[in-house]
Amino acid sequence: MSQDGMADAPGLQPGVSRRNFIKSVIAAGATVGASAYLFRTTIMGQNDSNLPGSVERLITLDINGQQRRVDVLKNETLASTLRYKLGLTGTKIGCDRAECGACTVLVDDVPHYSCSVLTHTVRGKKIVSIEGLAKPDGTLHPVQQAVVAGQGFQCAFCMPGFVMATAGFLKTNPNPSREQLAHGISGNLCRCADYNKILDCMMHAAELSRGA
Amino acid sequence: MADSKPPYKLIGQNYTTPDLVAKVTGKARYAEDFRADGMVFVKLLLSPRPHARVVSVDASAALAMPGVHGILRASDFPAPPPPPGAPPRPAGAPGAPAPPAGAAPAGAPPAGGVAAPVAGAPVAAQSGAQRATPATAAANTTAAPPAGPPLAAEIALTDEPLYEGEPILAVCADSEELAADAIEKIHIEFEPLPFVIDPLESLRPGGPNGRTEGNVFAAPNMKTLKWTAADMAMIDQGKFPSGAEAIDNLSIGDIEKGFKEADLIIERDHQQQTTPHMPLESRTAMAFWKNGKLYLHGSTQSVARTVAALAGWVGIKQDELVLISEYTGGGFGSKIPGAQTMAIPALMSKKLQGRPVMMRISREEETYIGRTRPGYTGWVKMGFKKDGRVTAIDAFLIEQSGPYRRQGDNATTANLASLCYQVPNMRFRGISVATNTPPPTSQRAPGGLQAGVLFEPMISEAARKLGVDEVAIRKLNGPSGQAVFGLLPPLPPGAPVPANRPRQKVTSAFINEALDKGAAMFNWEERKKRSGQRVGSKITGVAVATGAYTAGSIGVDGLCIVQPDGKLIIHQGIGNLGTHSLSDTARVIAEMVNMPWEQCEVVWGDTSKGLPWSSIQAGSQTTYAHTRANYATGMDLRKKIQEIAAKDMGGKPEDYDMANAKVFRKGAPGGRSMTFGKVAERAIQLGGVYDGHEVPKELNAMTKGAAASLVGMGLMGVARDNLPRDGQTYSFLAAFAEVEVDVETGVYTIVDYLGVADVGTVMHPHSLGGQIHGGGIQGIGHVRSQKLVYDPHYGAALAKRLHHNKPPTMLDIPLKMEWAAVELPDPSNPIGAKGIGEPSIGGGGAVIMCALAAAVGDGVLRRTPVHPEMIATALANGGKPTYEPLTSFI
Amino acid sequence: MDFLTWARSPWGDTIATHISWSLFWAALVGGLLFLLGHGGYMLFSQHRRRDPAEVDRMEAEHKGLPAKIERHGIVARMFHWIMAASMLTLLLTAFLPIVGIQFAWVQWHWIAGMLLTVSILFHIVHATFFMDFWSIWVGPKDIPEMKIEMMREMGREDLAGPRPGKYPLGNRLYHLAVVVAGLVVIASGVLMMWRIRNSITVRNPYIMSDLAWSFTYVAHGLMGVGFVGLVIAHIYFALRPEKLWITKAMVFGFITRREYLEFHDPERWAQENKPGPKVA
Amino acid sequence: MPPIRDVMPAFELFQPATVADTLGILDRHGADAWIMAGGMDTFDWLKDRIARPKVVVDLSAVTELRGIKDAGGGIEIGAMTTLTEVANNGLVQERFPLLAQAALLVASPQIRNQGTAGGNVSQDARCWYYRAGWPCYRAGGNICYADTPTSVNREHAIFDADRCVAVNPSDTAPALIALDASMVVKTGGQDRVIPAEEFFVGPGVDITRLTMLMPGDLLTAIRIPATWAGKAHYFEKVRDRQVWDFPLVNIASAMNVSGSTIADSRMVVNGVAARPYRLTAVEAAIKGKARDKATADMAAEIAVRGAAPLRHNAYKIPLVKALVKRAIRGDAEWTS
Repeated sequence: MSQDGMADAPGLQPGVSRRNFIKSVIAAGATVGASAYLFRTTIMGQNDSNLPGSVERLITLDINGQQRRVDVLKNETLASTLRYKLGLTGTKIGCDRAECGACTVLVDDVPHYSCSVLTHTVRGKKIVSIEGLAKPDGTLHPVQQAVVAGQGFQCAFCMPGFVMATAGFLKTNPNPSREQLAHGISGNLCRCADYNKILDCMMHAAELSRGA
Repeated sequence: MADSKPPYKLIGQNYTTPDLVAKVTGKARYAEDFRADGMVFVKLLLSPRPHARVVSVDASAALAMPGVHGILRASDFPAPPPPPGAPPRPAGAPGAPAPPAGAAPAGAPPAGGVAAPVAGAPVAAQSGAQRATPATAAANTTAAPPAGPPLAAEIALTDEPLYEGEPILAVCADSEELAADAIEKIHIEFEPLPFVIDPLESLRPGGPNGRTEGNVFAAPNMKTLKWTAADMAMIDQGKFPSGAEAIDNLSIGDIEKGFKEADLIIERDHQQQTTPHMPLESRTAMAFWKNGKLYLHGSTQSVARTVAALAGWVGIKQDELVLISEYTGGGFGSKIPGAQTMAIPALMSKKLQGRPVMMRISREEETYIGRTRPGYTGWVKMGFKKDGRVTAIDAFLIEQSGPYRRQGDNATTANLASLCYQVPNMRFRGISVATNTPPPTSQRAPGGLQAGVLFEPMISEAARKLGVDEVAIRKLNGPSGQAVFGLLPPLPPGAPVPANRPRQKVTSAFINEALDKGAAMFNWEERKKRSGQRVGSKITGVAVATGAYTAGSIGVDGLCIVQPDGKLIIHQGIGNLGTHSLSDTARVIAEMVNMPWEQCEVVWGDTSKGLPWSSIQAGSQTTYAHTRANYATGMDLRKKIQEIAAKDMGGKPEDYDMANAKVFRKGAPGGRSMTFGKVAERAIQLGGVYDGHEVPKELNAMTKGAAASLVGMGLMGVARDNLPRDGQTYSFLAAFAEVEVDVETGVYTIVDYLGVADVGTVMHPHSLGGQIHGGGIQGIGHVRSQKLVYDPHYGAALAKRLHHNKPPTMLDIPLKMEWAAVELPDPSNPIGAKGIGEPSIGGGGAVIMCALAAAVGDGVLRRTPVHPEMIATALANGGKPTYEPLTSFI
Repeated sequence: MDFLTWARSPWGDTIATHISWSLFWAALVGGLLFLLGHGGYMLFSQHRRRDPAEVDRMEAEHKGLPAKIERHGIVARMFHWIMAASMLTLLLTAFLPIVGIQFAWVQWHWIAGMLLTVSILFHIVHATFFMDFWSIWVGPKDIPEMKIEMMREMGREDLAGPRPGKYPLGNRLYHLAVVVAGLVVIASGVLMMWRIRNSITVRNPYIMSDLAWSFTYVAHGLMGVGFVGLVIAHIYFALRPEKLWITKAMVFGFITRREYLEFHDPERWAQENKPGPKVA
Repeated sequence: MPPIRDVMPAFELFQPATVADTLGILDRHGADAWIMAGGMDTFDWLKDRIARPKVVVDLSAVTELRGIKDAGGGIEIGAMTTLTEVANNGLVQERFPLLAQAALLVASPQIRNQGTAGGNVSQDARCWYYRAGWPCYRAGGNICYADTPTSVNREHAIFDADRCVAVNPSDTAPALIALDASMVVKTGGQDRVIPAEEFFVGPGVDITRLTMLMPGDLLTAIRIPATWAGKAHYFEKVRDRQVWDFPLVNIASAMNVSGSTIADSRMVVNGVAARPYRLTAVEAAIKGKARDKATADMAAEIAVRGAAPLRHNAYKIPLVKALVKRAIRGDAEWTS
């Protein structure tokens, strides 16, 4: 990943042609006047940290209980940060379009598609990925235990997402019916279609969670 | 060979597969999870046109960007491999003897839906045309004489894109962002060429041809076939012209006689959609070169059987390749020997002096290049006696064959009908039309899923019309024992008709037992009474259906080592695509030497670790093939342990038994014994056959190489599957389902599903259940929602997103599904096991079609996917189908 | 600044979709500037007219002239006003949404366009067969007149030379511009009927290639914007005091004998000794 | 320019903490600014590289835009309130169950955990030609690729199409119109409260947007009056998959039933036109009528007057009819 895709071309980002750039400047000049035009040139650069809402690239993230300092691009998704900046490749990217659920992680205990979360929006929030589910001593989380016990999943590319979605759902409903659980984790696709066994495992996981 | 239920310790038990904890903790590394220092990225430039010639490429602006390292084009690939059609066909052609040892181990089963990579023809290996169905082979031998040069094989990049989204070039840069920006700076000029989306448009007089060489695949390449104006007039009225000209012709018996004997004839036009394989992990690959060797992290179904294909695509020798693929995120036929696109990072890395190159394939790219199951447009006529016996089938199936090769699913579909209904008189006619849509390849039960969806509703309809029970009619027609099946090519004109033209037979068929067991479990007699009953706005439909598919090949190798530390290391060339056959079949060796599973390790997924020659992980072959190979290997290991024990402790080898990693005199486990660790040490001292210095000549070269790399590590068990087999191995599934159809909206719910499998001995119940249900749900997905859609004017894909091509979700299937197995061993397998991956899918798709028909009426639903509006509008319209009956890709 | 808006066709080709709407502003501003410029010039420049004495003399000469001379027959006037109404509707429906007044304009636009098309077709037939077809056209023979008119505009009222026939040169040049723009705009507009749903065509945007459509839309846009200028100029001149007699003629159909003599060359538009009003 | 997707172009990011700061940023950047609420629509535009905003204004830190509060028997929903919160909120469930249900049927759990009330009503059309980045009317071009003799337009409009045949895909939008909600829109220092029905615009009026929101506008809240609280509510969504699918057609209806008579009603279907399609003729026709099968049958016929189906979507006509009947029927026994 380029660390400096933005810094290379302030204002003239890759893909923004010079023609369009000039056009936009003219349009801006025409609509908001010269002072705004001058203002604009500064905010399109990097030198804008004093404006309200502006974003620093170097941020600290709370991931799996650790504080991790990361240089994050403005357009970087949480899945990218986890996988490519922090080496947490357990989080899978199946579609990158918030459709398959393979990238599901917990943000403040709530399941999110990390492919469709800007990393900058989770500053100060507690992120848990599949790597952070087991206890430090290696004891598996009840959901993981249930998967192992029931030999859940086949190719397992969807598994980390399913496990995180279940872990998140069980926090809101620790004693679900099979139907409630199915609805709760329905935002994850399994192309091997091992849904029935996954549900068996996750019902068992609910039991284990309650027992634990 | 095997008794009805031998007392196995491991086989048939649930256990935790050795990869599971890594998967559930996120430690399992798939191709995209690898990173290397200095790694750069490629992005693909995809064709915006469905068919065109690249006239010029101006990449100067892109290449001038700092951080852009280069581009790769079709011309950078090694010389085109041998054309498809040329290489020898493996086993299964009518009358062909068993394949010669060592040549091309029966990789492709007769009606099997899989490519069989054959050394020497690596690229063609992925080709569906390679699939040697008897029908394919036969049809090709009788088609028009060769005309024109052979068709160029598909390679990963092209200068004549044949479908929208086909990769034209790859750009390598420091980051994907940069590569993407660079691609936008490339200027390409195209010369547009005619294209075909709907096959029928191509058969229209004056209609377009999908390729410059023709519009239909006819061995050995292509020809142009146009139907008559009268045929097209029928199509314009929504009726399939069943008398039109075909390319492929196969038959058995006399269909005219068969229809004359029939008391009931049912005739149906039919449309099935093309669907993408869509594994959740795309065909991402990462490559680098070190010390003259290519290291490739890829996503492949098979490992051992990917090496030759990949080496061929890259243009290197097999021993110059290290393939690492320990985890594969699904394939369903689309990654049998990996994917051709894996060569892109490999060749790009070579250009960059070995620098690691990562090629991530996006979901959209996967939708384009990730392969498809071909849809059909067709027509079927079936004749039945009063008692339900099928007297004749006449089927005409046009296959949406994509641009590169004859896929041949349609012939497999016909072949399976001849097996499942034991039809005395049958004719199949087919055309594989070149369409400028993503290329098909085998998709889980290629032709098998389509067969169930096509024929089974007609069987149910006949049962209803004849007043015969739907289970009974299937038992009446179904195969049993070593049932004979298969269609034959027409004889040359004037040739004498031989008395007994050879057909095929199965090694076992227990579908009737599966139907009985299922009927009892499902409470069929009671539940079928509910079928067709309406409560409120909902009608219930209850149905049964059967499915069948190939379930095993023969002739592969096994390899294992007992180490001095007492561990049994089982080497598997099998890919880990999630079916668990990787470890399920490894357990056979442990079972043979009575070794606790905890003391066994499985080595897989990295060709530098010494992997034996294996079957492809496709065609539901692996379980059957590798229980046999590992049985042979386990017997070899057992024999060697006994021999060493006899050498050290006296007596004859056969006096020795073994348990808990010890060998001892039979009946005296508490007496004098040797630990396996000790046996391993002795093996190393003894050398020769014991530690791998000498291995059987009949082994595949890959196994020999693996053995050589492991020489002296311990006691080696190694063997080739030379066990006999009489017939082809098929597994069967009886599926039962109940649906609830809301007649006002057409929305339907699948309330219940039961799959009962004839898969011989159960190896691993958890896994078997997963396969029965997983296949069933994929069949359900085919029937209820999955599709690919193209804009006919631009030939461009529309259904590019998952919410467009609609794989089933957790809420589109029954909340709780059931399964069972008849557990009658296959007599041709020493363990009695057969495959299950593919037999499970056809029944699943078929039973939903049958249940919907039971609810809403016969003949209403003649195309898939069955969207709610098809039901609602047909019902509102007095049961008449109102959709476009013959249009593809909508 | 781009004069056209560009897009990438489904096949990745660069195609033009419209003219840039900035051209509309340019036409509007240009039209208004011309108006200001011309108005200012007219304020400060000498009005060139025939000397009233000369007109008196001519009136005396041409005794045979009726008091009212028909300039535009009823049919021609109807055509003109229908065309004017449809043109104004077309311009308003086309450009009001661009200036930010949003409403469902398409139906009004195409109906007005169809009305315009029909009226123009009628006008072509009518002018060809029932009117003095060539009286409105401009040709090489008008060059002397043009020269002299220019000179007169510069204040050289003293110069002799041809006077206009029925239609003053400016009028005729304007007509020529309208003919070109009008034909292009209706031809492209009629094609565009296949791009929308209406009760006349069956929608099929694929009757032409993407590229051909590019030209069609650009041409329609350019001519449409051109009409903004043309219409501004037209209305302006129609309302100018020294031209009001023409405007009145377009309303009432006739001019007075004096106006006839004052503004025309009786040689080029003979009205004397005619049996009653000419068929318009 | 060759197509390339799934790599987001770079942009400047702002994460204001207050509405005032947000409006300042929007004012400063005008049409260059792209507002991101939950991002569930935004990411597609960015990842497809079709939208290339210079500035993305992420609202996730604007806490004042979150939450549901009582407002005199009605409620006010902050625009950044997630759909999960809307679906699970006690007040919503008690007073406006049809909205809770509509929110619950949106896409998937994770989408509802992140997607917002404001975003769901402001999302763009999902026409697959438009979303492919083709230069159609809605994209500022001059063609509708979805309405040609060969287009595949099963999911497109049957009502009020004007050149463009895309539909509004929202589930909550019809529910809000049925509940007579209004939208609070801020621009600069100015506040506007717009009836939900007027918030949405058709292609005739503005073919490039589905709502009246213009650059600089910020939807801050949705207000639902007490009028329809506790009345007879009905919501149903017909879709291909039971998760992550847009409606083929959905219906939202609120009826004030006294005895067996329909005193008053509001009924809206979506997925049939570019704006949620309010069935005002049906509302008028059933007013004062008995809530019975005859009324339902009559209403169904009235509902589809003026429908103009395309090649592949004629089924939406009987589907709208069926849903109108079901909305009137509610939980009653009789079937059509």
